[in-house]
Amino acid sequence: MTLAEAKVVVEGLIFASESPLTASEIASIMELDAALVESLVEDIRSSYEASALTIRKVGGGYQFVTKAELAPWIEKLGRPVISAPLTAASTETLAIIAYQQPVTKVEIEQIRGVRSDSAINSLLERELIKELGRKEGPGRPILYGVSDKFFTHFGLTSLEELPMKGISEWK
Amino acid sequence: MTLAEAKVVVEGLIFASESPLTASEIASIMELDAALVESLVEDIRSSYEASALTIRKVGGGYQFVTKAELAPWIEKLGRPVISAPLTAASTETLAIIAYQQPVTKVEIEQIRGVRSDSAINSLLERELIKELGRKEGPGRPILYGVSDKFFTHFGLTSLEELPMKGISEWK
Amino acid sequence: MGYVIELDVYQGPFDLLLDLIAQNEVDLWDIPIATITEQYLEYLYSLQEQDLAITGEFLLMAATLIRIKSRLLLPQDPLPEESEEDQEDPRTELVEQLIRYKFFKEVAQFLDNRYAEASKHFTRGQALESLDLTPLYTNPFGDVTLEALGELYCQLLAELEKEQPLHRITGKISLPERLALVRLQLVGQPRATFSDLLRDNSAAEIVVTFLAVLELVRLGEIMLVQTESFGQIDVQPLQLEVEVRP
Repeated sequence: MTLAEAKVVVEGLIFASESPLTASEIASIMELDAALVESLVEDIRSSYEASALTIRKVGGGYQFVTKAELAPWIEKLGRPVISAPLTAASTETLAIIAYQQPVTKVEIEQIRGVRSDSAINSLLERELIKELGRKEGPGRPILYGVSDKFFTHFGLTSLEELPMKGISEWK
Repeated sequence: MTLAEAKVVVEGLIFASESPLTASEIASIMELDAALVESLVEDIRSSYEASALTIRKVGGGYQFVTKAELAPWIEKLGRPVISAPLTAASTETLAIIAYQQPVTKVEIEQIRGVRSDSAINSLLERELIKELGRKEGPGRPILYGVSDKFFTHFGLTSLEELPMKGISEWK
Repeated sequence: MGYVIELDVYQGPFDLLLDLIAQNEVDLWDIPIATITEQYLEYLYSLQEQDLAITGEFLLMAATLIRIKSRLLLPQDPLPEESEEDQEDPRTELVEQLIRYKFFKEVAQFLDNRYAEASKHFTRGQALESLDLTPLYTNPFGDVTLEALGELYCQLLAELEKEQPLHRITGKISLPERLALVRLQLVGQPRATFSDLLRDNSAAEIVVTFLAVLELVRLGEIMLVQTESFGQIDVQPLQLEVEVRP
Protein backbone atom coordinates (compact mmCIF):
# COMPACT_ATOMS: atom_id res chain seq x y z
CA MET A 1 0.00 0.00 0.00
CA THR A 2 1.42 3.39 -0.97
CA LEU A 3 1.12 6.43 1.28
CA ALA A 4 -1.45 7.91 -1.09
CA GLU A 5 -3.54 4.76 -0.84
CA ALA A 6 -3.18 4.69 2.94
CA LYS A 7 -4.35 8.28 3.13
CA VAL A 8 -7.52 7.41 1.23
CA VAL A 9 -8.22 4.44 3.52
CA VAL A 10 -7.73 6.59 6.66
CA GLU A 11 -10.10 9.16 5.20
CA GLY A 12 -12.73 6.49 4.46
CA LEU A 13 -12.44 4.96 7.91
CA ILE A 14 -12.84 8.28 9.70
CA PHE A 15 -15.83 9.13 7.54
CA ALA A 16 -17.55 5.78 7.94
CA SER A 17 -17.06 5.30 11.67
CA GLU A 18 -20.10 5.93 13.83
CA SER A 19 -17.97 7.33 16.64
CA PRO A 20 -14.70 9.29 16.57
CA LEU A 21 -11.79 6.98 15.67
CA THR A 22 -8.47 7.32 17.45
CA ALA A 23 -5.15 7.13 15.61
CA SER A 24 -4.37 3.87 17.37
CA GLU A 25 -7.71 2.33 16.35
CA ILE A 26 -7.00 3.25 12.73
CA ALA A 27 -3.44 1.99 13.11
CA SER A 28 -4.61 -1.39 14.37
CA ILE A 29 -7.15 -1.81 11.57
CA MET A 30 -4.59 -0.89 8.93
CA GLU A 31 -1.59 -2.47 10.66
CA LEU A 32 0.29 0.79 10.49
CA ASP A 33 2.13 2.92 12.99
CA ALA A 34 -0.09 5.34 14.96
CA ALA A 35 2.34 8.22 14.36
CA LEU A 36 2.08 7.64 10.62
CA VAL A 37 -1.72 7.67 10.88
CA GLU A 38 -1.55 11.00 12.70
CA SER A 39 0.54 12.54 9.95
CA LEU A 40 -1.82 11.15 7.30
CA VAL A 41 -4.75 12.75 9.13
CA GLU A 42 -2.94 16.09 9.03
CA ASP A 43 -2.51 15.61 5.27
CA ILE A 44 -6.19 14.87 4.88
CA ARG A 45 -7.19 17.83 7.00
CA SER A 46 -5.17 20.20 4.84
CA SER A 47 -6.66 18.74 1.65
CA TYR A 48 -10.10 19.69 3.01
CA GLU A 49 -9.14 23.33 3.53
CA ALA A 50 -11.29 24.66 0.70
CA SER A 51 -14.23 22.37 1.42
CA ALA A 52 -17.23 22.43 3.73
CA LEU A 53 -15.80 19.70 5.90
CA THR A 54 -12.96 19.40 8.34
CA ILE A 55 -11.59 16.74 10.65
CA ARG A 56 -12.09 17.49 14.31
CA LYS A 57 -10.29 15.74 17.14
CA VAL A 58 -12.55 15.06 20.09
CA GLY A 59 -11.74 12.93 23.10
CA GLY A 60 -8.65 11.69 21.28
CA GLY A 61 -10.63 10.54 18.21
CA TYR A 62 -11.07 12.00 14.75
CA GLN A 63 -14.39 12.75 13.08
CA PHE A 64 -15.57 14.65 10.02
CA VAL A 65 -17.70 17.69 10.81
CA THR A 66 -18.92 20.70 8.88
CA LYS A 67 -17.03 23.93 9.38
CA ALA A 68 -18.41 26.35 11.96
CA GLU A 69 -19.18 29.10 9.42
CA LEU A 70 -21.73 26.85 7.75
CA ALA A 71 -23.81 26.52 10.92
CA PRO A 72 -26.46 29.06 9.87
CA TRP A 73 -27.12 27.08 6.67
CA ILE A 74 -27.14 23.68 8.28
CA GLU A 75 -29.54 24.85 10.94
CA LYS A 76 -32.01 25.39 8.10
CA LEU A 77 -32.06 21.64 7.55
CA GLY A 78 -34.02 21.41 10.76
CA ARG A 79 -31.73 18.85 12.34
CA PRO A 80 -32.92 18.33 15.90
CA VAL A 81 -30.61 19.90 18.42
CA ILE A 82 -28.78 16.98 19.96
CA SER A 83 -28.45 18.56 23.35
CA ALA A 84 -29.87 21.76 24.71
CA PRO A 85 -27.38 23.96 26.56
CA LEU A 86 -26.80 22.99 30.16
CA THR A 87 -28.12 24.96 33.12
CA ALA A 88 -25.62 27.06 35.05
CA ALA A 89 -25.88 24.61 37.95
CA SER A 90 -25.02 21.67 35.69
CA THR A 91 -22.09 23.40 34.01
CA GLU A 92 -20.63 24.40 37.39
CA THR A 93 -21.00 20.86 38.65
CA LEU A 94 -19.46 19.50 35.48
CA ALA A 95 -16.51 21.89 35.79
CA ILE A 96 -15.85 20.64 39.32
CA ILE A 97 -16.10 16.98 38.24
CA ALA A 98 -13.71 17.54 35.33
CA TYR A 99 -11.01 18.97 37.61
CA GLN A 100 -11.52 16.99 40.77
CA GLN A 101 -12.47 13.55 39.47
CA PRO A 102 -12.90 11.06 41.00
CA VAL A 103 -15.12 13.18 43.23
CA THR A 104 -18.13 12.56 45.50
CA LYS A 105 -21.39 14.47 45.71
CA VAL A 106 -20.48 15.87 49.13
CA GLU A 107 -17.17 17.20 47.82
CA ILE A 108 -18.97 18.90 44.93
CA GLU A 109 -21.51 20.43 47.30
CA GLN A 110 -18.73 21.77 49.53
CA ILE A 111 -17.29 23.68 46.60
CA ARG A 112 -20.60 24.92 45.20
CA GLY A 113 -22.12 25.68 48.58
CA VAL A 114 -25.46 24.21 47.52
CA ARG A 115 -27.08 20.80 47.11
CA SER A 116 -26.24 19.32 43.76
CA ASP A 117 -28.38 16.18 43.43
CA SER A 118 -30.44 17.42 40.54
CA ALA A 119 -27.42 18.78 38.66
CA ILE A 120 -25.65 15.43 39.06
CA ASN A 121 -28.73 13.50 37.95
CA SER A 122 -29.16 15.69 34.91
CA LEU A 123 -25.49 15.20 33.95
CA LEU A 124 -25.86 11.43 34.39
CA GLU A 125 -28.97 11.45 32.23
CA ARG A 126 -27.13 13.30 29.49
CA GLU A 127 -24.25 10.84 29.89
CA LEU A 128 -21.76 13.66 30.35
CA ILE A 129 -20.55 12.09 33.59
CA LYS A 130 -20.39 8.52 34.83
CA GLU A 131 -19.93 6.68 38.07
CA LEU A 132 -16.36 5.59 38.61
CA GLY A 133 -16.97 3.31 41.57
CA ARG A 134 -17.20 4.00 45.27
CA LYS A 135 -14.91 5.76 47.68
CA GLU A 136 -13.44 3.75 50.53
CA GLY A 137 -14.64 4.87 53.92
CA PRO A 138 -17.89 5.61 55.72
CA GLY A 139 -20.98 5.36 53.56
CA ARG A 140 -18.87 4.34 50.56
CA PRO A 141 -20.12 7.34 48.50
CA ILE A 142 -20.26 7.14 44.68
CA LEU A 143 -17.34 8.70 42.81
CA TYR A 144 -18.05 10.64 39.63
CA GLY A 145 -15.93 11.40 36.56
CA VAL A 146 -16.52 12.78 33.08
CA SER A 147 -17.52 10.46 30.21
CA ASP A 148 -16.32 10.23 26.61
CA LYS A 149 -19.38 12.21 25.60
CA PHE A 150 -18.14 15.13 27.70
CA PHE A 151 -15.31 15.62 25.19
CA THR A 152 -17.57 15.48 22.13
CA HIS A 153 -20.11 17.79 23.69
CA PHE A 154 -17.53 20.52 24.34
CA GLY A 155 -15.24 19.72 21.41
CA LEU A 156 -12.35 18.97 23.74
CA THR A 157 -9.49 16.59 23.04
CA SER A 158 -8.30 16.11 26.59
CA LEU A 159 -8.75 17.56 30.06
CA GLU A 160 -5.47 19.39 29.59
CA GLU A 161 -7.27 21.86 27.36
CA LEU A 162 -9.22 23.16 30.35
CA PRO A 163 -8.02 26.49 31.77
CA MET A 164 -5.44 26.12 34.53
CA LYS A 165 -5.09 29.75 35.55
CA GLY A 166 -5.99 30.32 39.16
CA ILE A 167 -5.80 26.72 40.26
CA SER A 168 -2.57 27.27 42.17
CA GLU A 169 -4.33 29.77 44.44
CA TRP A 170 -6.39 27.10 46.12
CA LYS A 171 -4.88 23.74 45.23
CA MET B 1 -22.73 34.59 -2.42
CA THR B 2 -20.16 33.56 -5.00
CA LEU B 3 -20.38 30.26 -6.85
CA ALA B 4 -17.43 28.96 -4.83
CA GLU B 5 -19.23 29.83 -1.58
CA ALA B 6 -22.44 28.24 -2.82
CA LYS B 7 -20.56 25.06 -3.64
CA VAL B 8 -19.26 24.83 -0.08
CA VAL B 9 -22.74 25.33 1.37
CA VAL B 10 -24.21 22.60 -0.90
CA GLU B 11 -21.44 20.27 0.22
CA GLY B 12 -22.10 20.96 3.92
CA LEU B 13 -25.85 20.50 3.51
CA ILE B 14 -25.47 17.14 1.78
CA PHE B 15 -23.04 15.95 4.44
CA ALA B 16 -25.12 17.05 7.42
CA SER B 17 -28.57 16.08 6.18
CA GLU B 18 -30.16 13.12 7.91
CA SER B 19 -31.69 11.85 4.68
CA PRO B 20 -30.51 12.18 1.08
CA LEU B 21 -31.20 15.76 -0.10
CA THR B 22 -32.67 16.43 -3.53
CA ALA B 23 -31.49 19.26 -5.76
CA SER B 24 -34.78 21.06 -5.27
CA GLU B 25 -34.60 20.79 -1.47
CA ILE B 26 -31.12 22.32 -1.56
CA ALA B 27 -32.35 24.94 -4.02
CA SER B 28 -35.18 25.98 -1.73
CA ILE B 29 -32.93 26.25 1.35
CA MET B 30 -30.38 28.32 -0.56
CA GLU B 31 -32.86 30.21 -2.74
CA LEU B 32 -31.09 29.11 -5.88
CA ASP B 33 -32.13 27.46 -9.09
CA ALA B 34 -32.29 23.62 -8.94
CA ALA B 35 -30.36 23.29 -12.21
CA LEU B 36 -27.56 25.38 -10.73
CA VAL B 37 -27.53 23.13 -7.64
CA GLU B 38 -27.18 20.10 -9.89
CA SER B 39 -24.21 21.58 -11.64
CA LEU B 40 -22.64 22.53 -8.29
CA VAL B 41 -23.07 18.94 -7.11
CA GLU B 42 -21.25 17.76 -10.25
CA ASP B 43 -18.43 20.17 -9.40
CA ILE B 44 -18.24 18.83 -5.83
CA ARG B 45 -18.26 15.24 -7.05
CA SER B 46 -15.30 15.90 -9.34
CA SER B 47 -13.37 17.63 -6.57
CA TYR B 48 -13.70 14.42 -4.53
CA GLU B 49 -12.22 12.27 -7.29
CA ALA B 50 -8.94 11.57 -5.50
CA SER B 51 -10.56 11.12 -2.09
CA ALA B 52 -12.23 8.30 -0.22
CA LEU B 53 -15.66 9.87 -0.58
CA THR B 54 -18.05 10.48 -3.38
CA ILE B 55 -21.57 11.81 -3.75
CA ARG B 56 -24.16 9.21 -4.67
CA LYS B 57 -27.65 9.89 -5.95
CA VAL B 58 -30.26 7.69 -4.29
CA GLY B 59 -34.00 8.04 -4.74
CA GLY B 60 -33.48 11.44 -6.33
CA GLY B 61 -31.38 12.69 -3.37
CA TYR B 62 -27.67 13.19 -2.90
CA GLN B 63 -25.62 11.63 -0.14
CA PHE B 64 -21.95 11.23 0.71
CA VAL B 65 -20.72 7.63 0.71
CA THR B 66 -17.32 5.99 0.81
CA LYS B 67 -16.08 4.65 -2.51
CA ALA B 68 -16.83 1.01 -3.27
CA GLU B 69 -13.18 -0.05 -3.36
CA LEU B 70 -12.80 0.87 0.31
CA ALA B 71 -15.48 -1.61 1.39
CA PRO B 72 -13.00 -4.26 2.64
CA TRP B 73 -11.49 -1.66 4.98
CA ILE B 74 -14.74 -0.15 6.11
CA GLU B 75 -16.06 -3.59 6.98
CA LYS B 76 -13.36 -3.85 9.62
CA LEU B 77 -14.81 -0.93 11.53
CA GLY B 78 -16.73 -1.69 14.66
CA ARG B 79 -15.54 -5.27 14.75
CA PRO B 80 -14.17 -6.32 18.10
CA VAL B 81 -10.42 -6.86 17.87
CA ILE B 82 -9.18 -10.05 19.48
CA SER B 83 -5.53 -10.88 19.96
CA ALA B 84 -5.91 -13.98 22.13
CA PRO B 85 -3.76 -16.98 21.16
CA LEU B 86 -5.36 -20.19 19.92
CA THR B 87 -6.60 -22.53 22.64
CA ALA B 88 -5.16 -26.01 22.93
CA ALA B 89 -8.50 -27.42 21.72
CA SER B 90 -8.44 -25.23 18.61
CA THR B 91 -4.84 -26.08 17.84
CA GLU B 92 -5.54 -29.82 18.06
CA THR B 93 -8.58 -29.43 15.86
CA LEU B 94 -6.58 -27.41 13.35
CA ALA B 95 -3.91 -30.13 13.24
CA ILE B 96 -6.52 -32.79 12.50
CA ILE B 97 -8.18 -30.70 9.81
CA ALA B 98 -4.84 -29.90 8.16
CA TYR B 99 -3.82 -33.56 7.96
CA GLN B 100 -7.15 -35.23 7.35
CA GLN B 101 -9.05 -32.76 5.22
CA PRO B 102 -11.74 -32.94 3.97
CA VAL B 103 -12.99 -34.00 7.37
CA THR B 104 -16.30 -33.85 9.23
CA LYS B 105 -16.94 -32.73 12.79
CA VAL B 106 -17.77 -36.30 13.85
CA GLU B 107 -14.45 -37.54 12.47
CA ILE B 108 -12.58 -34.82 14.33
CA GLU B 109 -14.41 -35.69 17.53
CA GLN B 110 -13.55 -39.38 17.14
CA ILE B 111 -9.87 -38.52 17.08
CA ARG B 112 -9.95 -35.96 19.87
CA GLY B 113 -12.40 -37.91 22.02
CA VAL B 114 -14.29 -34.73 22.95
CA ARG B 115 -16.88 -32.46 21.40
CA SER B 116 -15.30 -29.94 19.09
CA ASP B 117 -18.06 -27.51 18.09
CA SER B 118 -16.59 -24.49 19.78
CA ALA B 119 -13.08 -25.26 18.53
CA ILE B 120 -14.39 -25.50 14.96
CA ASN B 121 -16.39 -22.29 15.33
CA SER B 122 -13.41 -20.45 16.68
CA LEU B 123 -11.25 -21.65 13.75
CA LEU B 124 -13.96 -20.59 11.31
CA GLU B 125 -14.13 -17.13 12.93
CA ARG B 126 -10.39 -16.81 12.71
CA GLU B 127 -10.68 -17.84 9.07
CA LEU B 128 -8.10 -20.56 9.57
CA ILE B 129 -10.45 -23.22 8.19
CA LYS B 130 -13.35 -23.17 5.77
CA GLU B 131 -16.23 -25.35 4.72
CA LEU B 132 -15.39 -27.47 1.68
CA GLY B 133 -18.90 -28.70 0.98
CA ARG B 134 -20.87 -31.63 2.31
CA LYS B 135 -20.11 -35.31 2.59
CA GLU B 136 -22.34 -37.74 0.72
CA GLY B 137 -24.31 -39.98 3.03
CA PRO B 138 -26.62 -39.76 6.02
CA GLY B 139 -27.00 -36.27 7.43
CA ARG B 140 -24.73 -34.86 4.69
CA PRO B 141 -22.29 -33.44 7.28
CA ILE B 142 -20.17 -30.41 6.50
CA LEU B 143 -16.60 -31.09 5.37
CA TYR B 144 -13.85 -28.82 6.70
CA GLY B 145 -10.45 -27.94 5.29
CA VAL B 146 -7.81 -25.32 5.92
CA SER B 147 -8.22 -21.84 4.43
CA ASP B 148 -6.10 -19.92 1.98
CA LYS B 149 -5.01 -17.87 4.97
CA PHE B 150 -3.53 -21.06 6.43
CA PHE B 151 -1.48 -21.65 3.29
CA THR B 152 -0.29 -18.07 3.12
CA HIS B 153 0.58 -17.91 6.79
CA PHE B 154 2.73 -21.05 6.69
CA GLY B 155 4.02 -20.36 3.21
CA LEU B 156 2.62 -23.61 1.85
CA THR B 157 1.63 -24.25 -1.72
CA SER B 158 0.05 -27.66 -1.09
CA LEU B 159 -0.88 -29.91 1.81
CA GLU B 160 1.89 -32.28 0.77
CA GLU B 161 4.34 -29.82 2.24
CA LEU B 162 3.04 -30.47 5.76
CA PRO B 163 5.71 -32.07 7.98
CA MET B 164 5.43 -35.85 7.80
CA LYS B 165 7.98 -36.85 10.42
CA GLY B 166 6.51 -39.60 12.54
CA ILE B 167 3.20 -39.55 10.83
CA SER B 168 3.91 -42.32 8.34
CA GLU B 169 4.18 -44.69 11.29
CA TRP B 170 0.50 -44.27 11.94
CA LYS B 171 -0.95 -43.85 8.53
CA MET C 1 -40.44 23.68 55.53
CA GLY C 2 -40.51 26.47 53.02
CA TYR C 3 -36.86 26.28 51.97
CA VAL C 4 -37.69 24.77 48.62
CA ILE C 5 -36.90 26.80 45.57
CA GLU C 6 -33.38 27.63 44.60
CA LEU C 7 -32.95 31.28 43.75
CA ASP C 8 -33.16 31.85 40.04
CA VAL C 9 -30.57 34.55 39.80
CA TYR C 10 -27.86 33.07 41.98
CA GLN C 11 -26.54 29.54 42.02
CA GLY C 12 -26.05 29.71 45.75
CA PRO C 13 -24.76 31.87 48.59
CA PHE C 14 -21.20 31.92 47.15
CA ASP C 15 -22.54 33.22 43.88
CA LEU C 16 -24.53 35.95 45.61
CA LEU C 17 -21.54 36.94 47.77
CA LEU C 18 -19.22 37.13 44.76
CA ASP C 19 -21.70 39.37 43.03
CA LEU C 20 -21.99 41.69 46.05
CA ILE C 21 -18.20 41.84 46.32
CA ALA C 22 -17.94 42.69 42.62
CA GLN C 23 -20.63 45.37 42.92
CA ASN C 24 -18.81 46.98 45.84
CA GLU C 25 -15.54 46.81 43.91
CA VAL C 26 -13.66 45.56 46.93
CA ASP C 27 -10.74 43.20 47.25
CA LEU C 28 -11.66 39.60 47.81
CA TRP C 29 -8.89 39.30 50.41
CA ASP C 30 -10.16 42.29 52.38
CA ILE C 31 -13.92 42.03 52.39
CA PRO C 32 -15.71 44.78 54.36
CA ILE C 33 -17.69 42.15 56.17
CA ALA C 34 -20.14 44.52 57.86
CA THR C 35 -21.20 46.12 54.58
CA ILE C 36 -21.41 42.85 52.71
CA THR C 37 -23.36 41.16 55.50
CA GLU C 38 -25.82 44.02 55.55
CA GLN C 39 -26.34 43.86 51.79
CA TYR C 40 -26.59 40.08 51.86
CA LEU C 41 -29.34 40.21 54.48
CA GLU C 42 -31.11 43.01 52.62
CA TYR C 43 -31.22 40.83 49.55
CA LEU C 44 -32.73 37.97 51.53
CA TYR C 45 -35.37 40.28 53.03
CA SER C 46 -36.30 41.57 49.59
CA LEU C 47 -36.80 38.01 48.44
CA GLN C 48 -39.05 37.34 51.41
CA GLU C 49 -41.12 40.37 50.56
CA GLN C 50 -41.64 38.92 47.10
CA ASP C 51 -42.81 35.70 48.78
CA LEU C 52 -39.88 33.79 47.38
CA ALA C 53 -38.70 30.86 49.42
CA ILE C 54 -35.10 30.94 50.52
CA THR C 55 -33.06 27.77 50.63
CA GLY C 56 -31.31 26.66 53.79
CA GLU C 57 -27.87 27.27 52.33
CA PHE C 58 -28.57 31.01 52.03
CA LEU C 59 -29.64 31.18 55.64
CA LEU C 60 -26.62 29.20 56.75
CA MET C 61 -24.37 31.67 54.97
CA ALA C 62 -26.19 34.56 56.67
CA ALA C 63 -25.38 32.96 60.01
CA THR C 64 -21.74 32.48 58.97
CA LEU C 65 -21.44 36.13 57.93
CA ILE C 66 -22.94 37.36 61.19
CA ARG C 67 -20.57 35.14 63.16
CA ILE C 68 -17.54 36.44 61.26
CA LYS C 69 -18.72 40.00 61.72
CA SER C 70 -19.13 39.60 65.47
CA ARG C 71 -15.71 37.96 65.80
CA LEU C 72 -14.12 40.87 63.98
CA LEU C 73 -15.88 43.26 66.35
CA LEU C 74 -14.63 41.49 69.46
CA PRO C 75 -11.78 43.32 71.17
CA GLN C 76 -8.44 41.56 70.77
CA ASP C 77 -7.94 40.14 74.22
CA PRO C 78 -7.15 36.51 73.54
CA LEU C 79 -7.57 34.08 76.36
CA PRO C 80 -4.29 32.55 77.45
CA GLU C 81 -5.05 29.09 76.08
CA GLU C 82 -6.01 30.35 72.65
CA SER C 83 -3.59 29.11 70.05
CA GLU C 84 -2.32 31.17 67.14
CA GLU C 85 -4.70 29.42 64.79
CA ASP C 86 -7.65 30.95 66.56
CA GLN C 87 -6.30 34.41 66.05
CA GLU C 88 -6.35 33.98 62.31
CA ASP C 89 -8.52 36.35 60.28
CA PRO C 90 -12.02 34.84 60.62
CA ARG C 91 -12.64 35.71 56.97
CA THR C 92 -9.89 33.46 55.61
CA GLU C 93 -11.84 30.23 55.28
CA LEU C 94 -14.74 31.96 53.55
CA VAL C 95 -12.41 33.77 51.16
CA GLU C 96 -10.71 30.53 50.21
CA GLN C 97 -14.07 28.94 49.51
CA LEU C 98 -15.10 31.94 47.43
CA ILE C 99 -11.89 31.86 45.37
CA ARG C 100 -12.29 28.17 44.69
CA TYR C 101 -15.92 28.60 43.71
CA LYS C 102 -15.04 31.59 41.53
CA PHE C 103 -12.52 29.48 39.63
CA PHE C 104 -15.08 26.80 38.82
CA LYS C 105 -17.61 29.42 37.83
CA GLU C 106 -15.07 30.70 35.30
CA VAL C 107 -14.46 27.18 34.03
CA ALA C 108 -18.21 26.78 33.63
CA GLN C 109 -18.15 29.91 31.49
CA PHE C 110 -15.27 28.46 29.48
CA LEU C 111 -17.26 25.25 28.94
CA ASP C 112 -20.31 27.25 27.82
CA ASN C 113 -18.17 29.00 25.23
CA ARG C 114 -16.68 25.70 24.06
CA TYR C 115 -20.17 24.26 23.72
CA ALA C 116 -21.32 27.22 21.65
CA GLU C 117 -18.32 26.67 19.38
CA ALA C 118 -18.63 22.86 19.22
CA SER C 119 -22.34 23.01 18.45
CA LYS C 120 -21.59 24.85 15.22
CA HIS C 121 -19.92 21.75 13.81
CA PHE C 122 -22.28 19.17 12.47
CA THR C 123 -21.45 15.51 12.16
CA ARG C 124 -22.44 13.30 9.26
CA GLY C 125 -26.21 13.21 9.11
CA GLN C 126 -26.77 9.70 7.83
CA ALA C 127 -25.70 6.42 9.31
CA LEU C 128 -23.86 4.14 6.94
CA GLU C 129 -25.27 0.67 6.34
CA SER C 130 -24.90 -1.58 9.34
CA LEU C 131 -21.44 -2.93 9.79
CA ASP C 132 -20.18 -6.44 10.29
CA LEU C 133 -19.60 -7.18 13.96
CA THR C 134 -17.77 -10.50 13.84
CA PRO C 135 -14.49 -10.29 15.69
CA LEU C 136 -11.28 -9.33 14.01
CA TYR C 137 -8.32 -11.47 15.03
CA THR C 138 -5.08 -9.55 14.98
CA ASN C 139 -3.01 -12.70 15.44
CA PRO C 140 -5.23 -15.59 14.41
CA PHE C 141 -2.48 -18.22 14.40
CA GLY C 142 -1.06 -17.25 17.76
CA ASP C 143 2.41 -18.74 17.95
CA VAL C 144 1.46 -22.11 16.48
CA THR C 145 4.10 -23.54 14.14
CA LEU C 146 3.64 -26.07 11.40
CA GLU C 147 5.96 -28.45 13.27
CA ALA C 148 3.82 -28.15 16.41
CA LEU C 149 0.74 -29.03 14.36
CA GLY C 150 2.50 -32.10 12.97
CA GLU C 151 3.61 -33.25 16.41
CA LEU C 152 0.18 -32.67 17.86
CA TYR C 153 -1.36 -34.74 15.11
CA CYS C 154 1.14 -37.56 15.80
CA GLN C 155 0.28 -37.51 19.50
CA LEU C 156 -3.44 -37.66 18.77
CA LEU C 157 -2.93 -40.62 16.47
CA ALA C 158 -0.75 -42.31 19.09
CA GLU C 159 -3.54 -41.91 21.65
CA LEU C 160 -5.96 -43.46 19.20
CA GLU C 161 -3.64 -46.37 18.54
CA LYS C 162 -3.58 -47.33 22.20
CA GLU C 163 -5.56 -50.47 22.55
CA GLN C 164 -9.08 -49.74 23.58
CA PRO C 165 -9.97 -51.80 26.63
CA LEU C 166 -12.72 -54.38 26.29
CA HIS C 167 -14.13 -53.74 29.70
CA ARG C 168 -13.73 -50.79 31.88
CA ILE C 169 -14.16 -51.12 35.59
CA THR C 170 -14.45 -47.83 37.32
CA GLY C 171 -14.09 -47.48 41.01
CA LYS C 172 -15.19 -44.43 42.84
CA ILE C 173 -12.18 -42.35 43.73
CA SER C 174 -12.61 -40.29 46.87
CA LEU C 175 -10.86 -36.97 47.35
CA PRO C 176 -9.41 -37.76 50.83
CA GLU C 177 -7.98 -41.02 49.49
CA ARG C 178 -6.39 -39.30 46.53
CA LEU C 179 -5.08 -36.53 48.77
CA ALA C 180 -3.35 -39.11 50.93
CA LEU C 181 -2.00 -40.90 47.88
CA VAL C 182 -0.57 -37.73 46.34
CA ARG C 183 1.15 -36.92 49.65
CA LEU C 184 2.68 -40.38 49.66
CA GLN C 185 3.82 -40.07 46.06
CA LEU C 186 5.58 -36.84 46.85
CA VAL C 187 7.49 -38.06 49.91
CA GLY C 188 11.18 -37.48 49.35
CA GLN C 189 10.63 -36.14 45.85
CA PRO C 190 11.97 -32.68 44.99
CA ARG C 191 9.35 -32.44 42.26
CA ALA C 192 6.99 -34.48 40.12
CA THR C 193 4.91 -33.75 37.07
CA PHE C 194 1.17 -33.79 37.30
CA SER C 195 0.98 -36.78 34.97
CA ASP C 196 3.35 -38.71 37.26
CA LEU C 197 0.58 -38.63 39.82
CA LEU C 198 -1.89 -40.34 37.52
CA ARG C 199 -2.21 -44.05 37.09
CA ASP C 200 -4.96 -44.89 34.62
CA ASN C 201 -5.57 -41.46 33.06
CA SER C 202 -9.33 -41.76 33.37
CA ALA C 203 -11.25 -38.50 33.35
CA ALA C 204 -12.44 -39.14 36.90
CA GLU C 205 -8.94 -39.78 38.12
CA ILE C 206 -7.61 -36.62 36.44
CA VAL C 207 -10.34 -34.52 38.00
CA VAL C 208 -9.96 -35.92 41.52
CA THR C 209 -6.16 -35.73 41.35
CA PHE C 210 -6.36 -32.15 40.17
CA LEU C 211 -8.70 -31.29 43.05
CA ALA C 212 -6.31 -33.01 45.45
CA VAL C 213 -3.40 -31.00 44.07
CA LEU C 214 -5.35 -27.76 44.40
CA GLU C 215 -6.20 -28.65 47.99
CA LEU C 216 -2.51 -29.24 48.73
CA VAL C 217 -1.70 -25.85 47.23
CA ARG C 218 -4.31 -24.32 49.47
CA LEU C 219 -2.82 -26.06 52.48
CA GLY C 220 0.57 -24.67 51.50
CA GLU C 221 2.15 -28.11 51.15
CA ILE C 222 3.08 -27.83 47.48
CA MET C 223 3.43 -25.27 44.71
CA LEU C 224 2.61 -25.64 41.02
CA VAL C 225 4.82 -24.46 38.19
CA GLN C 226 3.77 -24.25 34.57
CA THR C 227 6.24 -22.59 32.23
CA GLU C 228 4.05 -22.42 29.11
CA SER C 229 0.33 -22.55 28.30
CA PHE C 230 -0.91 -26.14 28.16
CA GLY C 231 2.56 -27.28 29.12
CA GLN C 232 3.53 -29.78 31.76
CA ILE C 233 2.47 -28.87 35.31
CA ASP C 234 5.26 -29.41 37.83
CA VAL C 235 4.29 -30.23 41.39
CA GLN C 236 6.87 -29.18 43.94
CA PRO C 237 6.56 -30.04 47.62
CA LEU C 238 7.32 -27.08 49.84
CA GLN C 239 9.71 -27.35 52.75
CA LEU C 240 7.52 -27.69 55.79
CA GLU C 241 8.67 -25.57 58.62
CA VAL C 242 8.69 -27.81 61.62
CA GLU C 243 8.73 -26.15 64.91
CA VAL C 244 10.83 -28.08 67.34
CA ARG C 245 10.22 -27.57 70.97
CA PRO C 246 12.35 -28.97 73.68
